[in-house]
Amino acid sequence: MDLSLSTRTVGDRTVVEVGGEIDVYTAPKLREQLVELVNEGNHHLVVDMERVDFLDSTGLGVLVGGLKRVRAQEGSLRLVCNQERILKIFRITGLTKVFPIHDSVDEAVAASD
Amino acid sequence: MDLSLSTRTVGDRTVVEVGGEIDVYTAPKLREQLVELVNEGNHHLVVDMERVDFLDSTGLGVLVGGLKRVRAQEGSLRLVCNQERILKIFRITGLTKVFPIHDSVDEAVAASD
Amino acid sequence: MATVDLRFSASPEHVRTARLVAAAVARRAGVDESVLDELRLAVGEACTRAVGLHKLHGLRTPVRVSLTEGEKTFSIEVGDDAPGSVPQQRDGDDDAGEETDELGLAVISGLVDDLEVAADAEGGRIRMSWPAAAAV
Amino acid sequence: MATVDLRFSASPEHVRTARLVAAAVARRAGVDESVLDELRLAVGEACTRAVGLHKLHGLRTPVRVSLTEGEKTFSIEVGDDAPGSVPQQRDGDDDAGEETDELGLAVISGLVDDLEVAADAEGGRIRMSWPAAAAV
Ligand SMILES: Nc1ncnc2c1ncn2[C@@H]1O[C@H](COP(=O)(O)OP(=O)(O)O)[C@@H](O)[C@H]1O
Ligand SMILES: Nc1ncnc2c1ncn2[C@@H]1O[C@H](COP(=O)(O)OP(=O)(O)O)[C@@H](O)[C@H]1O
Repeated sequence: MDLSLSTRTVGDRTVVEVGGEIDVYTAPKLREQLVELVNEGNHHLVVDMERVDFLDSTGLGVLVGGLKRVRAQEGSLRLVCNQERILKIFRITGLTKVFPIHDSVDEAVAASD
Repeated sequence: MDLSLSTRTVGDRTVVEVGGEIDVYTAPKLREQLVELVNEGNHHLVVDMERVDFLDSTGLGVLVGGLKRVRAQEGSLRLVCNQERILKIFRITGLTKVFPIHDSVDEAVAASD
Repeated sequence: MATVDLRFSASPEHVRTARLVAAAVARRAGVDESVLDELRLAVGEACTRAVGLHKLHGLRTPVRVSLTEGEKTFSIEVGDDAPGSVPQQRDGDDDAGEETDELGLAVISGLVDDLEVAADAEGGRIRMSWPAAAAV
Repeated sequence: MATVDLRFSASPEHVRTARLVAAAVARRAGVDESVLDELRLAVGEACTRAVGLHKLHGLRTPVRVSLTEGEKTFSIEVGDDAPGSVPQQRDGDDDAGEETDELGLAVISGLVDDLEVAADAEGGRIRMSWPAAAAV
Protein backbone atom coordinates (compact mmCIF):
# COMPACT_ATOMS: atom_id res chain seq x y z
CA MET A 1 0.00 0.00 0.00
CA ASP A 2 1.18 3.41 -0.89
CA LEU A 3 1.10 6.41 1.43
CA SER A 4 -2.14 8.31 1.93
CA LEU A 5 -2.30 11.77 3.48
CA SER A 6 -5.17 13.95 4.54
CA THR A 7 -5.21 17.11 6.58
CA ARG A 8 -7.82 18.85 8.69
CA THR A 9 -7.89 21.65 11.27
CA VAL A 10 -9.15 21.23 14.84
CA GLY A 11 -8.94 24.49 16.77
CA ASP A 12 -5.34 25.71 16.49
CA ARG A 13 -4.10 22.21 15.69
CA THR A 14 -3.57 20.72 12.28
CA VAL A 15 -4.24 17.01 12.15
CA VAL A 16 -2.41 15.03 9.47
CA GLU A 17 -3.91 11.59 8.98
CA VAL A 18 -1.37 9.21 7.50
CA GLY A 19 -2.19 5.79 6.06
CA GLY A 20 -0.28 3.01 4.33
CA GLU A 21 3.46 2.48 4.24
CA ILE A 22 5.95 5.14 5.33
CA ASP A 23 9.25 3.90 3.96
CA VAL A 24 12.23 5.09 1.95
CA TYR A 25 10.02 5.23 -1.13
CA THR A 26 7.10 7.20 0.30
CA ALA A 27 8.73 9.22 3.10
CA PRO A 28 9.60 12.11 0.77
CA LYS A 29 5.87 12.72 0.23
CA LEU A 30 5.31 12.95 3.96
CA ARG A 31 8.30 15.29 4.32
CA GLU A 32 6.91 17.58 1.61
CA GLN A 33 3.53 17.65 3.31
CA LEU A 34 4.98 18.56 6.70
CA VAL A 35 7.27 21.23 5.25
CA GLU A 36 4.37 22.76 3.34
CA LEU A 37 2.13 22.83 6.40
CA VAL A 38 4.77 24.52 8.52
CA ASN A 39 5.57 27.01 5.76
CA GLU A 40 1.86 27.86 5.57
CA GLY A 41 1.91 28.71 9.25
CA ASN A 42 0.60 25.50 10.81
CA HIS A 43 2.90 25.19 13.80
CA HIS A 44 0.91 22.81 15.98
CA LEU A 45 0.76 19.44 14.25
CA VAL A 46 -0.89 16.19 15.25
CA VAL A 47 0.22 13.25 13.12
CA ASP A 48 -2.37 10.50 13.29
CA MET A 49 -0.67 7.20 12.53
CA GLU A 50 -3.53 4.83 13.32
CA ARG A 51 -3.77 3.72 9.69
CA VAL A 52 -0.06 3.31 9.12
CA ASP A 53 0.78 -0.29 8.14
CA PHE A 54 4.51 0.06 7.96
CA LEU A 55 7.03 2.56 9.30
CA ASP A 56 10.79 2.48 8.88
CA SER A 57 13.68 4.68 9.95
CA THR A 58 13.24 6.97 6.95
CA GLY A 59 9.75 7.70 8.24
CA LEU A 60 11.12 8.28 11.74
CA GLY A 61 13.67 10.68 10.26
CA VAL A 62 10.94 12.67 8.56
CA LEU A 63 8.99 12.92 11.81
CA VAL A 64 12.11 14.07 13.66
CA GLY A 65 12.67 16.63 10.92
CA GLY A 66 9.09 17.81 11.32
CA LEU A 67 9.54 18.17 15.05
CA LYS A 68 12.67 20.30 14.61
CA ARG A 69 10.84 22.46 12.12
CA VAL A 70 7.82 23.21 14.34
CA ARG A 71 10.02 23.74 17.40
CA ALA A 72 11.94 26.39 15.49
CA GLN A 73 8.54 28.16 15.32
CA GLU A 74 7.77 27.46 18.99
CA GLY A 75 5.21 24.94 17.78
CA SER A 76 4.52 21.30 18.60
CA LEU A 77 4.28 17.91 16.93
CA ARG A 78 2.25 15.19 18.62
CA LEU A 79 1.76 11.64 17.43
CA VAL A 80 -1.31 9.45 17.69
CA CYS A 81 -0.52 5.76 17.69
CA ASN A 82 -2.00 2.70 19.36
CA GLN A 83 -0.39 -0.02 17.29
CA GLU A 84 2.11 -2.04 19.27
CA ARG A 85 4.37 -2.91 16.31
CA ILE A 86 4.64 0.76 15.34
CA LEU A 87 5.19 1.89 18.94
CA LYS A 88 7.96 -0.67 19.23
CA ILE A 89 9.94 1.13 16.54
CA PHE A 90 9.76 4.37 18.54
CA ARG A 91 10.82 2.53 21.66
CA ILE A 92 13.86 0.77 20.24
CA THR A 93 15.14 3.99 18.76
CA GLY A 94 14.55 5.94 21.99
CA LEU A 95 12.15 8.29 20.20
CA THR A 96 9.36 7.73 22.72
CA LYS A 97 11.35 10.24 24.79
CA VAL A 98 11.34 12.75 21.97
CA PHE A 99 7.73 12.61 20.79
CA PRO A 100 4.58 13.01 22.84
CA ILE A 101 2.56 9.94 21.77
CA HIS A 102 -1.19 9.85 22.36
CA ASP A 103 -3.87 7.18 22.25
CA SER A 104 -6.35 9.26 20.29
CA VAL A 105 -6.60 12.40 18.21
CA ASP A 106 -8.94 13.89 20.85
CA GLU A 107 -6.33 13.41 23.52
CA ALA A 108 -3.58 14.87 21.34
CA VAL A 109 -5.68 17.90 20.42
CA ALA A 110 -6.62 18.47 24.08
CA ALA A 111 -3.02 18.25 25.33
CA SER A 112 -1.52 21.58 26.26
CA ASP A 113 2.01 22.40 25.19
CA MET B 1 -2.21 -20.08 -1.27
CA ASP B 2 -1.35 -23.70 -1.11
CA LEU B 3 -3.33 -26.50 -2.73
CA SER B 4 -6.44 -27.83 -1.02
CA LEU B 5 -8.06 -31.12 -1.96
CA SER B 6 -11.29 -32.75 -0.88
CA THR B 7 -13.10 -35.75 -2.29
CA ARG B 8 -16.70 -36.94 -2.23
CA THR B 9 -18.79 -39.51 -4.05
CA VAL B 10 -21.89 -38.69 -6.09
CA GLY B 11 -23.46 -41.85 -7.54
CA ASP B 12 -20.72 -43.64 -9.49
CA ARG B 13 -18.70 -40.41 -9.82
CA THR B 14 -15.94 -39.23 -7.58
CA VAL B 15 -15.77 -35.46 -7.25
CA VAL B 16 -12.37 -33.96 -6.41
CA GLU B 17 -12.68 -30.36 -5.28
CA VAL B 18 -9.43 -28.51 -5.82
CA GLY B 19 -8.62 -25.09 -4.35
CA GLY B 20 -5.63 -22.75 -4.34
CA GLU B 21 -2.62 -22.85 -6.62
CA ILE B 22 -1.81 -25.79 -8.86
CA ASP B 23 1.77 -25.20 -9.91
CA VAL B 24 5.12 -26.97 -10.12
CA TYR B 25 5.29 -26.95 -6.32
CA THR B 26 1.84 -28.32 -5.52
CA ALA B 27 1.03 -30.40 -8.63
CA PRO B 28 2.67 -33.54 -7.18
CA LYS B 29 0.05 -33.57 -4.41
CA LEU B 30 -2.74 -33.47 -6.98
CA ARG B 31 -1.06 -36.24 -8.98
CA GLU B 32 -0.81 -38.44 -5.88
CA GLN B 33 -4.46 -37.87 -5.11
CA LEU B 34 -5.60 -38.80 -8.61
CA VAL B 35 -3.38 -41.88 -8.77
CA GLU B 36 -4.66 -43.04 -5.39
CA LEU B 37 -8.28 -42.55 -6.38
CA VAL B 38 -7.86 -44.54 -9.59
CA ASN B 39 -5.94 -47.28 -7.79
CA GLU B 40 -8.79 -47.53 -5.30
CA GLY B 41 -11.19 -48.18 -8.16
CA ASN B 42 -12.63 -44.69 -8.73
CA HIS B 43 -12.65 -44.59 -12.52
CA HIS B 44 -15.13 -41.80 -13.12
CA LEU B 45 -13.64 -38.56 -11.85
CA VAL B 46 -14.98 -35.02 -11.80
CA VAL B 47 -12.33 -32.43 -10.99
CA ASP B 48 -13.99 -29.29 -9.66
CA MET B 49 -11.68 -26.35 -10.29
CA GLU B 50 -13.98 -23.51 -9.27
CA ARG B 51 -11.74 -22.61 -6.35
CA VAL B 52 -8.47 -22.80 -8.21
CA ASP B 53 -6.64 -19.46 -8.16
CA PHE B 54 -3.72 -20.41 -10.31
CA LEU B 55 -3.02 -23.20 -12.79
CA ASP B 56 0.14 -23.76 -14.79
CA SER B 57 1.34 -26.34 -17.30
CA THR B 58 2.49 -28.68 -14.56
CA GLY B 59 -1.11 -28.77 -13.35
CA LEU B 60 -2.31 -29.36 -16.91
CA GLY B 61 0.18 -32.21 -17.21
CA VAL B 62 -1.20 -33.84 -14.07
CA LEU B 63 -4.76 -33.58 -15.39
CA VAL B 64 -3.69 -35.11 -18.71
CA GLY B 65 -1.97 -37.90 -16.77
CA GLY B 66 -5.17 -38.47 -14.80
CA LEU B 67 -7.18 -38.66 -17.99
CA LYS B 68 -4.88 -41.30 -19.47
CA ARG B 69 -5.09 -43.28 -16.28
CA VAL B 70 -8.89 -43.39 -16.09
CA ARG B 71 -9.19 -44.10 -19.80
CA ALA B 72 -6.96 -47.14 -19.35
CA GLN B 73 -9.74 -48.34 -17.04
CA GLU B 74 -12.51 -47.32 -19.46
CA GLY B 75 -13.30 -44.48 -17.07
CA SER B 76 -13.75 -40.74 -17.49
CA LEU B 77 -12.35 -37.46 -16.22
CA ARG B 78 -14.50 -34.35 -16.44
CA LEU B 79 -13.56 -30.84 -15.40
CA VAL B 80 -15.71 -28.17 -13.81
CA CYS B 81 -14.53 -24.65 -14.51
CA ASN B 82 -16.20 -21.30 -15.05
CA GLN B 83 -13.25 -19.01 -14.59
CA GLU B 84 -12.21 -17.30 -17.79
CA ARG B 85 -8.52 -17.00 -16.91
CA ILE B 86 -8.30 -20.71 -16.13
CA LEU B 87 -10.30 -21.70 -19.23
CA LYS B 88 -7.91 -19.61 -21.32
CA ILE B 89 -5.02 -21.87 -20.34
CA PHE B 90 -6.93 -24.90 -21.60
CA ARG B 91 -7.73 -23.08 -24.81
CA ILE B 92 -4.25 -21.92 -25.70
CA THR B 93 -2.86 -25.40 -25.15
CA GLY B 94 -5.64 -27.03 -27.20
CA LEU B 95 -6.76 -29.05 -24.19
CA THR B 96 -10.38 -27.92 -24.46
CA LYS B 97 -10.55 -30.58 -27.18
CA VAL B 98 -9.21 -33.22 -24.83
CA PHE B 99 -11.23 -32.59 -21.67
CA PRO B 100 -14.98 -32.33 -21.29
CA ILE B 101 -15.36 -29.05 -19.38
CA HIS B 102 -18.60 -28.31 -17.54
CA ASP B 103 -20.15 -25.26 -15.92
CA SER B 104 -21.18 -27.02 -12.74
CA VAL B 105 -20.59 -30.19 -10.78
CA ASP B 106 -24.24 -31.15 -11.31
CA GLU B 107 -23.84 -30.93 -15.04
CA ALA B 108 -20.62 -32.94 -14.97
CA VAL B 109 -22.15 -35.63 -12.79
CA ALA B 110 -25.23 -35.84 -15.02
CA ALA B 111 -23.22 -36.13 -18.24
CA SER B 112 -23.18 -39.60 -19.74
CA ASP B 113 -19.95 -41.02 -21.08
CA MET C 1 21.89 -3.45 -16.23
CA ALA C 2 18.78 -5.28 -15.17
CA THR C 3 16.65 -3.33 -12.72
CA VAL C 4 16.02 -6.35 -10.55
CA ASP C 5 17.85 -9.62 -10.81
CA LEU C 6 16.79 -12.80 -9.05
CA ARG C 7 18.73 -16.02 -8.77
CA PHE C 8 17.38 -19.08 -7.06
CA SER C 9 18.43 -22.67 -6.56
CA ALA C 10 16.53 -24.96 -8.91
CA SER C 11 13.70 -25.93 -6.61
CA PRO C 12 9.94 -25.75 -7.34
CA GLU C 13 9.11 -23.65 -4.29
CA HIS C 14 11.17 -20.74 -5.56
CA VAL C 15 9.15 -20.52 -8.74
CA ARG C 16 6.48 -18.92 -6.54
CA THR C 17 8.96 -16.37 -5.35
CA ALA C 18 9.85 -15.54 -8.95
CA ARG C 19 6.18 -15.07 -9.86
CA LEU C 20 5.68 -12.84 -6.84
CA VAL C 21 8.70 -10.66 -7.57
CA ALA C 22 8.01 -10.37 -11.27
CA ALA C 23 4.42 -9.30 -10.70
CA ALA C 24 5.35 -6.77 -7.99
CA VAL C 25 8.10 -5.16 -10.02
CA ALA C 26 6.00 -5.18 -13.20
CA ARG C 27 3.14 -3.46 -11.41
CA ARG C 28 5.48 -0.80 -10.15
CA ALA C 29 6.92 -0.42 -13.65
CA GLY C 30 3.46 0.44 -14.94
CA VAL C 31 2.45 -2.82 -16.59
CA ASP C 32 -1.31 -2.89 -16.88
CA GLU C 33 -3.19 -4.67 -14.08
CA SER C 34 -5.09 -6.73 -16.65
CA VAL C 35 -1.84 -8.19 -17.96
CA LEU C 36 -0.28 -9.04 -14.59
CA ASP C 37 -2.03 -12.41 -14.29
CA GLU C 38 -0.68 -13.51 -17.64
CA LEU C 39 2.76 -12.16 -16.89
CA ARG C 40 2.80 -14.08 -13.60
CA LEU C 41 1.81 -17.27 -15.40
CA ALA C 42 4.35 -16.79 -18.19
CA VAL C 43 7.23 -16.13 -15.79
CA GLY C 44 6.18 -19.12 -13.74
CA GLU C 45 6.21 -21.34 -16.82
CA ALA C 46 9.65 -20.13 -17.88
CA CYS C 47 11.04 -20.70 -14.38
CA THR C 48 9.37 -24.09 -14.05
CA ARG C 49 10.99 -25.11 -17.30
CA ALA C 50 14.41 -23.87 -16.15
CA VAL C 51 14.08 -25.65 -12.80
CA GLY C 52 13.15 -28.87 -14.62
CA LEU C 53 16.15 -28.60 -16.94
CA HIS C 54 18.55 -27.94 -14.07
CA LYS C 55 17.20 -30.96 -12.24
CA LEU C 56 17.37 -33.11 -15.38
CA HIS C 57 21.03 -32.22 -15.90
CA GLY C 58 21.89 -32.35 -12.20
CA LEU C 59 23.02 -28.69 -12.27
CA ARG C 60 23.64 -26.94 -8.97
CA THR C 61 23.84 -23.46 -10.42
CA PRO C 62 20.93 -21.10 -9.88
CA VAL C 63 18.19 -20.21 -12.32
CA ARG C 64 18.36 -16.54 -13.29
CA VAL C 65 15.56 -14.04 -13.74
CA SER C 66 16.23 -10.48 -14.91
CA LEU C 67 13.56 -7.84 -14.77
CA THR C 68 14.24 -4.74 -16.83
CA GLU C 69 12.22 -1.57 -16.98
CA GLY C 70 12.61 0.03 -20.37
CA GLU C 71 11.17 3.28 -21.71
CA LYS C 72 7.92 1.75 -22.82
CA THR C 73 8.37 -1.92 -22.13
CA PHE C 74 8.96 -4.21 -19.22
CA SER C 75 11.15 -7.21 -20.04
CA ILE C 76 11.76 -10.45 -18.27
CA GLU C 77 14.54 -12.84 -19.13
CA VAL C 78 14.75 -16.29 -17.61
CA GLY C 79 18.10 -18.03 -18.06
CA ASP C 80 19.13 -21.61 -17.41
CA ASP C 81 22.47 -23.41 -17.66
CA ALA C 82 21.23 -26.51 -19.44
CA PRO C 83 23.15 -27.25 -22.66
CA GLY C 84 21.11 -27.03 -25.85
CA SER C 85 17.86 -26.75 -24.05
CA VAL C 86 15.76 -25.75 -27.02
CA PRO C 87 12.84 -28.16 -27.02
CA GLN C 88 13.05 -31.12 -29.35
CA GLN C 89 9.92 -32.90 -30.47
CA ARG C 90 10.01 -36.53 -29.48
CA ASP C 91 7.76 -39.10 -31.08
CA GLY C 92 5.16 -40.69 -28.85
CA ASP C 93 7.42 -40.47 -25.86
CA ASP C 94 5.23 -40.86 -22.79
CA ASP C 95 7.63 -39.06 -20.49
CA ALA C 96 5.58 -36.73 -18.33
CA GLY C 97 8.44 -34.27 -17.90
CA GLU C 98 8.90 -33.84 -21.62
CA GLU C 99 5.18 -33.44 -22.18
CA THR C 100 4.88 -30.83 -19.47
CA ASP C 101 7.83 -28.98 -20.97
CA GLU C 102 5.99 -28.74 -24.28
CA LEU C 103 2.82 -27.61 -22.52
CA GLY C 104 4.83 -24.96 -20.71
CA LEU C 105 6.16 -23.52 -23.95
CA ALA C 106 2.68 -23.71 -25.46
CA VAL C 107 1.34 -21.65 -22.57
CA ILE C 108 4.12 -19.07 -22.89
CA SER C 109 3.70 -18.76 -26.66
CA GLY C 110 -0.04 -18.42 -26.24
CA LEU C 111 0.29 -15.66 -23.66
CA VAL C 112 3.23 -13.59 -24.74
CA ASP C 113 3.28 -11.65 -27.98
CA ASP C 114 6.82 -10.41 -27.67
CA LEU C 115 8.74 -13.61 -27.06
CA GLU C 116 12.24 -14.87 -27.84
CA VAL C 117 13.44 -18.38 -27.06
CA ALA C 118 17.13 -19.07 -27.54
CA ALA C 119 19.58 -21.74 -26.53
CA ASP C 120 23.20 -22.62 -27.06
CA ALA C 121 25.82 -24.80 -25.43
CA GLU C 122 25.87 -22.47 -22.42
CA GLY C 123 22.17 -22.66 -21.65
CA GLY C 124 18.72 -21.50 -22.59
CA ARG C 125 17.10 -18.12 -22.42
CA ILE C 126 13.48 -17.05 -22.62
CA ARG C 127 12.90 -13.35 -23.14
CA MET C 128 9.46 -11.83 -22.84
CA SER C 129 8.27 -8.28 -22.83
CA TRP C 130 5.13 -6.31 -22.24
CA PRO C 131 4.13 -2.71 -22.77
CA ALA C 132 4.53 -0.54 -19.69
CA ALA C 133 3.21 2.94 -19.16
CA ALA C 134 5.52 4.94 -16.95
CA ALA C 135 4.16 4.79 -13.40
CA VAL C 136 2.75 8.04 -12.10
CA MET D 1 25.16 -21.06 -2.34
CA ALA D 2 22.35 -18.74 -1.33
CA THR D 3 18.90 -20.21 -1.80
CA VAL D 4 17.59 -17.00 -3.29
CA ASP D 5 19.68 -14.08 -4.40
CA LEU D 6 18.28 -10.68 -5.29
CA ARG D 7 20.13 -7.79 -6.91
CA PHE D 8 18.53 -4.47 -7.57
CA SER D 9 19.59 -1.09 -8.82
CA ALA D 10 19.94 1.34 -5.93
CA SER D 11 16.50 2.88 -6.06
CA PRO D 12 14.03 3.27 -3.17
CA GLU D 13 11.16 1.51 -4.91
CA HIS D 14 13.08 -1.77 -5.01
CA VAL D 15 13.44 -1.82 -1.25
CA ARG D 16 9.79 -2.83 -1.23
CA THR D 17 10.54 -5.69 -3.54
CA ALA D 18 13.32 -6.85 -1.24
CA ARG D 19 10.98 -6.78 1.76
CA LEU D 20 8.36 -8.71 -0.15
CA VAL D 21 10.77 -11.40 -1.33
CA ALA D 22 12.50 -11.77 2.02
CA ALA D 23 9.21 -12.22 3.86
CA ALA D 24 7.85 -14.71 1.31
CA VAL D 25 10.96 -16.86 1.27
CA ALA D 26 11.32 -16.67 5.06
CA ARG D 27 7.73 -17.83 5.53
CA ARG D 28 8.33 -20.74 3.21
CA ALA D 29 11.54 -21.55 5.11
CA GLY D 30 9.53 -21.90 8.31
CA VAL D 31 10.32 -18.61 10.05
CA ASP D 32 7.60 -17.96 12.61
CA GLU D 33 4.71 -15.74 11.48
CA SER D 34 5.18 -13.56 14.56
CA VAL D 35 8.73 -12.70 13.48
CA LEU D 36 7.97 -11.94 9.83
CA ASP D 37 6.98 -8.32 10.51
CA GLU D 38 10.28 -7.63 12.21
CA LEU D 39 12.23 -9.48 9.57
CA ARG D 40 10.52 -7.42 6.87
CA LEU D 41 11.40 -4.21 8.71
CA ALA D 42 15.01 -5.24 9.33
CA VAL D 43 15.63 -6.22 5.71
CA GLY D 44 14.03 -2.99 4.58
CA GLU D 45 16.32 -1.00 6.85
CA ALA D 46 19.43 -2.80 5.62
CA CYS D 47 18.42 -2.27 2.00
CA THR D 48 17.48 1.35 2.58
CA ARG D 49 20.93 1.93 4.05
CA ALA D 50 22.62 0.21 1.10
CA VAL D 51 20.59 2.22 -1.41
CA GLY D 52 21.53 5.42 0.41
CA LEU D 53 25.23 4.54 0.37
CA HIS D 54 25.19 3.67 -3.33
CA LYS D 55 23.50 6.96 -4.09
CA LEU D 56 25.94 8.87 -1.87
CA HIS D 57 28.92 7.38 -3.69
CA GLY D 58 27.30 7.55 -7.11
CA LEU D 59 27.61 3.78 -7.56
CA ARG D 60 25.76 2.15 -10.41
CA THR D 61 26.27 -1.41 -9.19
CA PRO D 62 23.30 -3.23 -7.68
CA VAL D 63 22.57 -3.79 -4.03
CA ARG D 64 22.71 -7.51 -3.16
CA VAL D 65 20.43 -9.51 -0.91
CA SER D 66 21.10 -13.18 -0.22
CA LEU D 67 18.53 -15.36 1.46
CA THR D 68 19.83 -18.65 2.82
CA GLU D 69 17.83 -21.44 4.37
CA GLY D 70 19.98 -23.28 6.89
CA GLU D 71 19.17 -26.32 8.98
CA LYS D 72 17.63 -24.37 11.80
CA THR D 73 18.12 -20.77 10.77
CA PHE D 74 17.16 -18.44 8.01
CA SER D 75 19.84 -15.88 7.13
CA ILE D 76 19.73 -12.69 5.18
CA GLU D 77 22.79 -10.83 3.99
CA VAL D 78 22.57 -7.38 2.48
CA GLY D 79 25.69 -6.24 0.68
CA ASP D 80 26.67 -2.85 -0.69
CA ASP D 81 29.68 -1.63 -2.68
CA ALA D 82 30.35 1.53 -0.70
CA PRO D 83 33.92 1.73 0.57
CA GLY D 84 34.33 1.66 4.36
CA SER D 85 30.65 2.03 4.98
CA VAL D 86 30.71 1.15 8.67
CA PRO D 87 28.82 3.98 10.32
CA GLN D 88 30.89 6.77 11.80
CA GLN D 89 29.52 8.97 14.51
CA ARG D 90 29.57 12.56 13.47
CA ASP D 91 29.30 15.37 15.96
CA GLY D 92 26.20 17.52 15.75
CA ASP D 93 26.02 17.08 12.00
CA ASP D 94 22.51 18.02 10.99
CA ASP D 95 22.63 15.99 7.80
CA ALA D 96 19.30 14.16 7.51
CA GLY D 97 20.80 11.27 5.55
CA GLU D 98 23.38 10.59 8.22
CA GLU D 99 20.79 10.79 10.96
CA THR D 100 18.47 8.40 9.19
CA ASP D 101 21.37 6.03 8.66
CA GLU D 102 21.96 5.92 12.40
CA LEU D 103 18.27 5.44 13.06
CA GLY D 104 18.26 2.58 10.56
CA LEU D 105 21.05 0.78 12.36
CA ALA D 106 19.33 1.43 15.67
CA VAL D 107 16.17 -0.22 14.37
CA ILE D 108 18.10 -3.22 13.03
CA SER D 109 20.05 -3.66 16.27
CA GLY D 110 16.86 -3.37 18.27
CA LEU D 111 15.08 -5.99 16.22
CA VAL D 112 17.68 -8.58 15.35
CA ASP D 113 19.41 -10.69 17.98
CA ASP D 114 21.74 -12.46 15.61
CA LEU D 115 23.37 -9.59 13.75
CA GLU D 116 26.73 -8.94 12.14
CA VAL D 117 27.75 -5.65 10.59
CA ALA D 118 30.98 -5.61 8.62
CA ALA D 119 32.69 -3.33 6.15
CA ASP D 120 35.94 -3.10 4.25
CA ALA D 121 37.29 -1.28 1.24
CA GLU D 122 35.08 -3.39 -1.02
CA GLY D 123 31.81 -2.56 0.69
CA GLY D 124 29.54 -3.20 3.63
CA ARG D 125 27.64 -6.25 4.68
CA ILE D 126 24.80 -6.71 7.14
CA ARG D 127 24.09 -10.30 8.12
CA MET D 128 21.01 -11.22 10.12
CA SER D 129 19.52 -14.53 11.04
CA TRP D 130 16.41 -15.93 12.63
CA PRO D 131 15.41 -19.34 13.87
CA ALA D 132 13.44 -21.37 11.34
CA ALA D 133 11.55 -24.57 11.91
CA ALA D 134 11.66 -26.78 8.83
CA ALA D 135 8.42 -26.23 6.92
CA VAL D 136 6.02 -29.18 6.94
N1 LIG E 1 8.46 -19.25 -1.86
C1 LIG E 1 7.37 -18.48 -1.83
N2 LIG E 1 7.42 -17.31 -2.46
C2 LIG E 1 6.36 -16.51 -2.46
N3 LIG E 1 5.21 -16.76 -1.84
C3 LIG E 1 5.12 -17.91 -1.22
C4 LIG E 1 6.18 -18.83 -1.18
N4 LIG E 1 5.79 -19.87 -0.48
C5 LIG E 1 4.55 -19.63 -0.08
N5 LIG E 1 4.15 -18.46 -0.52
C6 LIG E 1 2.87 -17.84 -0.24
O1 LIG E 1 2.77 -17.85 1.16
C7 LIG E 1 1.46 -18.21 1.57
C8 LIG E 1 1.44 -19.45 2.43
O2 LIG E 1 2.09 -20.50 1.76
P1 LIG E 1 1.53 -21.97 1.72
O3 LIG E 1 2.04 -22.64 0.50
O4 LIG E 1 0.03 -21.94 1.96
O5 LIG E 1 2.24 -22.59 2.99
P2 LIG E 1 2.14 -24.09 3.49
O6 LIG E 1 2.80 -24.95 2.43
O7 LIG E 1 2.89 -24.06 4.79
O8 LIG E 1 0.66 -24.37 3.65
C9 LIG E 1 0.67 -18.35 0.28
O9 LIG E 1 0.04 -17.13 0.01
C10 LIG E 1 1.72 -18.65 -0.78
O10 LIG E 1 1.35 -18.21 -2.07
N1 LIG F 1 8.54 -2.53 -6.17
C1 LIG F 1 7.58 -3.13 -5.48
N2 LIG F 1 7.81 -4.32 -4.94
C2 LIG F 1 6.87 -4.95 -4.23
N3 LIG F 1 5.65 -4.49 -4.02
C3 LIG F 1 5.36 -3.32 -4.52
C4 LIG F 1 6.30 -2.58 -5.25
N4 LIG F 1 5.72 -1.45 -5.61
C5 LIG F 1 4.50 -1.47 -5.14
N5 LIG F 1 4.27 -2.59 -4.49
C6 LIG F 1 3.02 -2.99 -3.89
O1 LIG F 1 2.07 -2.90 -4.92
C7 LIG F 1 0.86 -2.33 -4.43
C8 LIG F 1 0.48 -1.07 -5.16
O2 LIG F 1 1.57 -0.14 -5.09
P1 LIG F 1 1.37 1.38 -4.79
O3 LIG F 1 2.62 1.89 -4.19
O4 LIG F 1 0.07 1.57 -4.06
O5 LIG F 1 1.23 1.94 -6.26
P2 LIG F 1 1.05 3.45 -6.66
O6 LIG F 1 2.36 4.14 -6.29
O7 LIG F 1 0.83 3.38 -8.15
O8 LIG F 1 -0.14 3.93 -5.87
C9 LIG F 1 1.10 -2.14 -2.96
O9 LIG F 1 0.60 -3.27 -2.28
C10 LIG F 1 2.60 -2.06 -2.80
O10 LIG F 1 3.05 -2.53 -1.54
